[in-house]
Amino acid sequence: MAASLSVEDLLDAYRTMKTIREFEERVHVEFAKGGIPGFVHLYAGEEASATGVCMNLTEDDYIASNHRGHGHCIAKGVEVSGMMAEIYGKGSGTCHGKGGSMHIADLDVGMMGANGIVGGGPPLVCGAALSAKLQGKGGVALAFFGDGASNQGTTFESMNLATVWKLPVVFIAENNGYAEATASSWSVSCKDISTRAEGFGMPGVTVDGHDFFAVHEATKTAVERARAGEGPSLIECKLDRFFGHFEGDNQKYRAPNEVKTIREEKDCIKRFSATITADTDITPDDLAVIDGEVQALIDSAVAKAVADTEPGPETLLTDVYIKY
Amino acid sequence: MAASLSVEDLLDAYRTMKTIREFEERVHVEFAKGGIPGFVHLYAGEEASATGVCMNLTEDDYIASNHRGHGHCIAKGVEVSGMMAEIYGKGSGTCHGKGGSMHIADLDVGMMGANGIVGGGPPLVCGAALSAKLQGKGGVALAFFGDGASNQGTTFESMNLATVWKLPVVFIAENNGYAEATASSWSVSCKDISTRAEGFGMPGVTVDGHDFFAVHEATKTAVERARAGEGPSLIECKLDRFFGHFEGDNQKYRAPNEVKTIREEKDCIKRFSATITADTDITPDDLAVIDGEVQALIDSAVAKAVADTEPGPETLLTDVYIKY
Amino acid sequence: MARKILYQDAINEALDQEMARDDSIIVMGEDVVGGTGANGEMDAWGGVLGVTKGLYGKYGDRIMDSPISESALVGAAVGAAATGMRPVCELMFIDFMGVCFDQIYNQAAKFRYMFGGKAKTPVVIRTMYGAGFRAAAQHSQCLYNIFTHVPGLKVVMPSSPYDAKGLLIQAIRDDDPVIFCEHKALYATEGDVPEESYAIPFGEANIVREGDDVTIVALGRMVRFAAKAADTLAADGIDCEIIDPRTTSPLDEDTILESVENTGRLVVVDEANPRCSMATDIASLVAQKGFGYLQAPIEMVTAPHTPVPFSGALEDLYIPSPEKIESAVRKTADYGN
Amino acid sequence: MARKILYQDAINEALDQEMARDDSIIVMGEDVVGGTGANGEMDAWGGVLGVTKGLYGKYGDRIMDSPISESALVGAAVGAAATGMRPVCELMFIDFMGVCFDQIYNQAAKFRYMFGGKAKTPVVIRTMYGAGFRAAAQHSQCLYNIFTHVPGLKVVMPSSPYDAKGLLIQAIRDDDPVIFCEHKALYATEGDVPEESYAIPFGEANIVREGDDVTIVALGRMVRFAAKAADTLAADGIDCEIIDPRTTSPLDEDTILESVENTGRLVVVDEANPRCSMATDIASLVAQKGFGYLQAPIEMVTAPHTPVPFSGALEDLYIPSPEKIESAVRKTADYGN
Ligand SMILES: Cc1ncc(C[n+]2csc(CCOP(=O)(O)OP(=O)(O)O)c2C)c(N)n1
Ligand SMILES: Cc1ncc(C[n+]2csc(CCOP(=O)(O)OP(=O)(O)O)c2C)c(N)n1
Ligand SMILES: [Mg+2]
Ligand SMILES: [Mg+2]
Repeated sequence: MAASLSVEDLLDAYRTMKTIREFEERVHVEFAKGGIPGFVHLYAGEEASATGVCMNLTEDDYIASNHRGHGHCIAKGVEVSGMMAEIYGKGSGTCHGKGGSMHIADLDVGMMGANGIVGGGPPLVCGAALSAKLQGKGGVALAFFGDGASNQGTTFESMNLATVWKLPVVFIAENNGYAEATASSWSVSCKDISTRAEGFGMPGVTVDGHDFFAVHEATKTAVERARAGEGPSLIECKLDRFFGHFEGDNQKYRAPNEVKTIREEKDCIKRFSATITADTDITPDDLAVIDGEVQALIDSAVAKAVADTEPGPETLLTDVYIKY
Repeated sequence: MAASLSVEDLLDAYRTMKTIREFEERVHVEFAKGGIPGFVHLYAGEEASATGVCMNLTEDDYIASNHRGHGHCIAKGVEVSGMMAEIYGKGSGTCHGKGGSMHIADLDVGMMGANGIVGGGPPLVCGAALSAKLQGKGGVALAFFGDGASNQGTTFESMNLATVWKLPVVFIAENNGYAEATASSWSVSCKDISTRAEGFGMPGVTVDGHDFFAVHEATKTAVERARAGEGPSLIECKLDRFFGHFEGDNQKYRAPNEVKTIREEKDCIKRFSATITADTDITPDDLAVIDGEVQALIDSAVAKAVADTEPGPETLLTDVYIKY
Repeated sequence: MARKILYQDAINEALDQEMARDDSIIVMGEDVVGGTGANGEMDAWGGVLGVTKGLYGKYGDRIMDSPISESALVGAAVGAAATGMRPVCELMFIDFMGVCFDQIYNQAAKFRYMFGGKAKTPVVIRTMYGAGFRAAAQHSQCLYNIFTHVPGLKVVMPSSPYDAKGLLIQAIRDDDPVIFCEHKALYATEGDVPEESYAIPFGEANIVREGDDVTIVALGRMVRFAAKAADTLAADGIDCEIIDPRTTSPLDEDTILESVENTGRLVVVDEANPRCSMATDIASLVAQKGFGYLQAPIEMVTAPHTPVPFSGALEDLYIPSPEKIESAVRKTADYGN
Repeated sequence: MARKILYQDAINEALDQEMARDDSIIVMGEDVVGGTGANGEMDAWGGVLGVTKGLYGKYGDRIMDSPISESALVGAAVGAAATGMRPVCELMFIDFMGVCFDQIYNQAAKFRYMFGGKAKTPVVIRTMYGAGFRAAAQHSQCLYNIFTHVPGLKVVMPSSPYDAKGLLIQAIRDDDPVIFCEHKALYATEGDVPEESYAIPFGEANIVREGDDVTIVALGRMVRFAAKAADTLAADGIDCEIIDPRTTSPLDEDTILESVENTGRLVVVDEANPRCSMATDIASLVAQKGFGYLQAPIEMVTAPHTPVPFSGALEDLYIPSPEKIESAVRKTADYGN
């Protein structure tokens, strides 16, 4: 598995996953201290998905994300200090403090936005894919959405439209077992979300979302298909979140030791580290170096975000329109 | 086939189909003369579907219909003169002239309304089915919708919800090959709409919608399943419409002889008549008697509708609220 | 009226008392129970902010979680209402109306009229609105003005725990579709609420404070802000009359007009965006039917014509404040003097 | 300006000229071509009322039919706009906004603000509105007031073929999301339209008729009705000034206020339902900023607070008529005399 990727790629993937993990663990701590406002949904535990998917993309490809967007942003190349400052609502944030955790976007790196509306993203990537198709440069567009969002009408419509218009789209259903406090085994009316692909005329596959390589491989196939003009695909990643739905969630809907077991047995980073240190020349020390760099990056991002000032009052009224 | 139904049932079915046909053919003529206002969508050609489905229902069961609703109304027992007067916008209409062709409803006979919004009905029948389930009397609720509506997000959501809540619903997709001027072979991203059932955890079947017996049989199975508390089903009826999308449609998107061939080769009433006169003691004369009665009924409905007056001006402001 | 409880508990109590009274009342929404199908506890959430907590234990299957499919959910509530039940459906945030609006304004609101008086659709849609939670542009909107625009809907905006209970009981008993708008920043506010059941009729404004100098019409959370402003102004000898319409549809026009007849001056406070809003609605009502009473321009205090910003500093500027209300009142009070 | 063409042909011409000019402009909607996948002709419809007819022949795959999936369709237009194209998306009837509103007000309208100025979303949503076709409650609504309420959207309402062409060209060139509202009862009206391309700036009202006695602000089809009323009134010596704002968002406040400064009397005519509407919006604007000019109560002529009835007799009563405008003008003109 690891063999199909270069050492450099593998270290990149490790760095990305680790950056997401540290980012989220740190936001969790800072939120508990009271420094971070608003609703925050953490992606920790799901890193293999964003990372395995986005490693198949270039800056010219687009993704649309959801409320649990930090991991997607980092994997797609959004700058980390800007993200942290945004989550703190500060002026140097990616969106100058006007968007916050649920609305981080950076179109310059192909990130069309986290989204506060469940199912908001799939229609948008159809548009990005249409642009790509008409511009003829082989670009693709991907939507990340949850098991909950897989029941939203907008998602179904987008799958149909993508096939009918033969768009270079990949639909990534991240099934982490819950939509808020509701189990996906109950709310999704079929066993695997990927079962739905057939009804929309596209290939569908379910992969273990804790397994970077499985995600990467499935996405590679789907992205190649899309770039070749053969239309959309659906990939379901089954995975788990380490934290609650949002910060502050009591998680009583989970079994008592559920999270503990997941952290111990299904940590995608542990698993990835074990594989690459076993199968390649990469050593634990190589990873420790990266760990240190990631730690420093996050420390500095938090320090900057905390020290930064809130956006100036004049910005309340700007950027509603380009011209009005 | 014919054997499983009594002669009385078969004659009833014939009368219903014939009533729908005559109703629609007559509305077509009267519309062309200029007597009928608004948008009118005719159901002629699809009679076996509404009839074969609704013969499995009682007055306590509900159906929701769509813009092409006359056939569903008649099959569910809405009174024909009232319907005709409604289409003319007259005071004695089913809805006192305030609804028109696209909004004929009669909750007393379980008809929840034609609907001007494509995909408007499926959510509503989930509600009617929920009422039935909670009231525990074995009632069921059915949604009729077209191939076009089968791509609407509301329809997909309803299929998921019906399974998740285990509701006594039957989804009837009437695939007449077109949504307006667009072919369903293009707009529906899978071969048969019934393919989609699996993704929503329910049985799905495609039947020849010109064949009353096939429709009746499939619905019987689905309704029994629903009444037994086993959840929803999806039935796709493949059929054809004799007229344009709405009255006034030039139908240039159809092949030159398409309608002619359909009328000659796929007329569900001709086919039904042939079967029952061959397989049972019913004679062409029996049917001719019914034909005469139907003709008289429609004549009188049109005469009454034409002679009736428009609703009084005071009704403009009534029935917005029960109390305001 | 000695007992004080929270706004959110008043809502819970209204649901509880009504469900106990009438079996046809059912409650449905996303995580209104919480935990369905999962390995932990049921009623784990009782709504995203805990408003429906405890009802599952009492009413079991009469309170139902839903997949994230608002069109089907709201449509099912509407369909159930049209066929004999009295559903109270939660649309978690009013901001999500965009994925299910059709079932509200084209279906529920129009059935009775389109069907010539033959339908009865007693559905209540409970929904959370308003800014102040640093929840950004898609979780902080007001949008009640959009529902108010739609004939066939009633729109209710309780500003206190007392009103929340009495208006929700009325909403549930009402035979027309009702949009029941709960301000998220009011959930934790406390007030006197009788234990027994009571219904507050729609279309009857509450005169929250009497005064002869300036009429303030304020909605929802803005009623409290107006009261703060009025306290400050009273110290300077400006007596405000504060009117809380309680329902925007129907609207108690008479109470507003009578007040302006007495004061001659009007300030309207609406947390929503300004265009085509309740601020303009009430201002225009008075400019048409109470023109002769007016001694000064009508002032409107609203959010600006912008989405809701995330940053706390900006959001605080966005929301109409007691200070802005105060200065609008001073402006109209000073006019002509 | 000798050439006369229909309102619907003016729209077609604007699309045609702009598509010829700029390859990034694409057109999408249900049956905007008509015939896709079928056995007969392509371009069989060119839109449900033929407005886009002929574009397919010229621009091929740059005009695309869509399945009936408005959320995906509109969302795709929004997404394409955010990634470099300039889509003109047809929402067949404005009444269908309820199945796709989220993509308009939570996505397109808010991107630029939420993203701190980083997005540009030049999408145009063309949509048909208005009563008069006996099309009943779900195919006859106005609803432009709802879009006007939303910050981040621009809302355009051409009342003549000339404006239809010039405003649509501006809408397409505009870098913000635009809701372009076409009145179905205006499609077959004729007027002078230059053949060359021209853009009418947003936020600049058109003074359709000058007069010193009463200001009438009218929107869309109501501009013609106001003109009829003004003709009748002129015979009785009442000179109306008719202002057509052309865009409700942005709104040209100055032109309205200047006119009322001169006339002292205002009638607002809005075909929509009355609550939280442009009628109330403009009335309140003047009650706030033009109070000193007013010599009479502001009159509003609107549809009643009811759905649109089917029957022709009722629908004719429903729609604001020239006669109702006339009597509102007389009422305000008589006030104080
Ligand atoms: C249209 C809409 N409905 C409901 C919500 C509230 N909400 C936010 S996240 C969420 C659960 C989403 O679950 P899923 O798609 O599985 O994503 P996850 O949180 O598990 O990553 C819900 C119901 C929303 N934001 N938008
Ligand atoms: C939400 C919505 N979108 C579009 C329309 C316009 N429209 C009315 S009927 C129709 C085609 C429906 O096709 P189908 O569901 O196949 O039904 P059929 O007319 O073939 O019976 C369309 C697009 C509508 N009424 N509602
Ligand atoms: Mg999930
Ligand atoms: Mg069809």
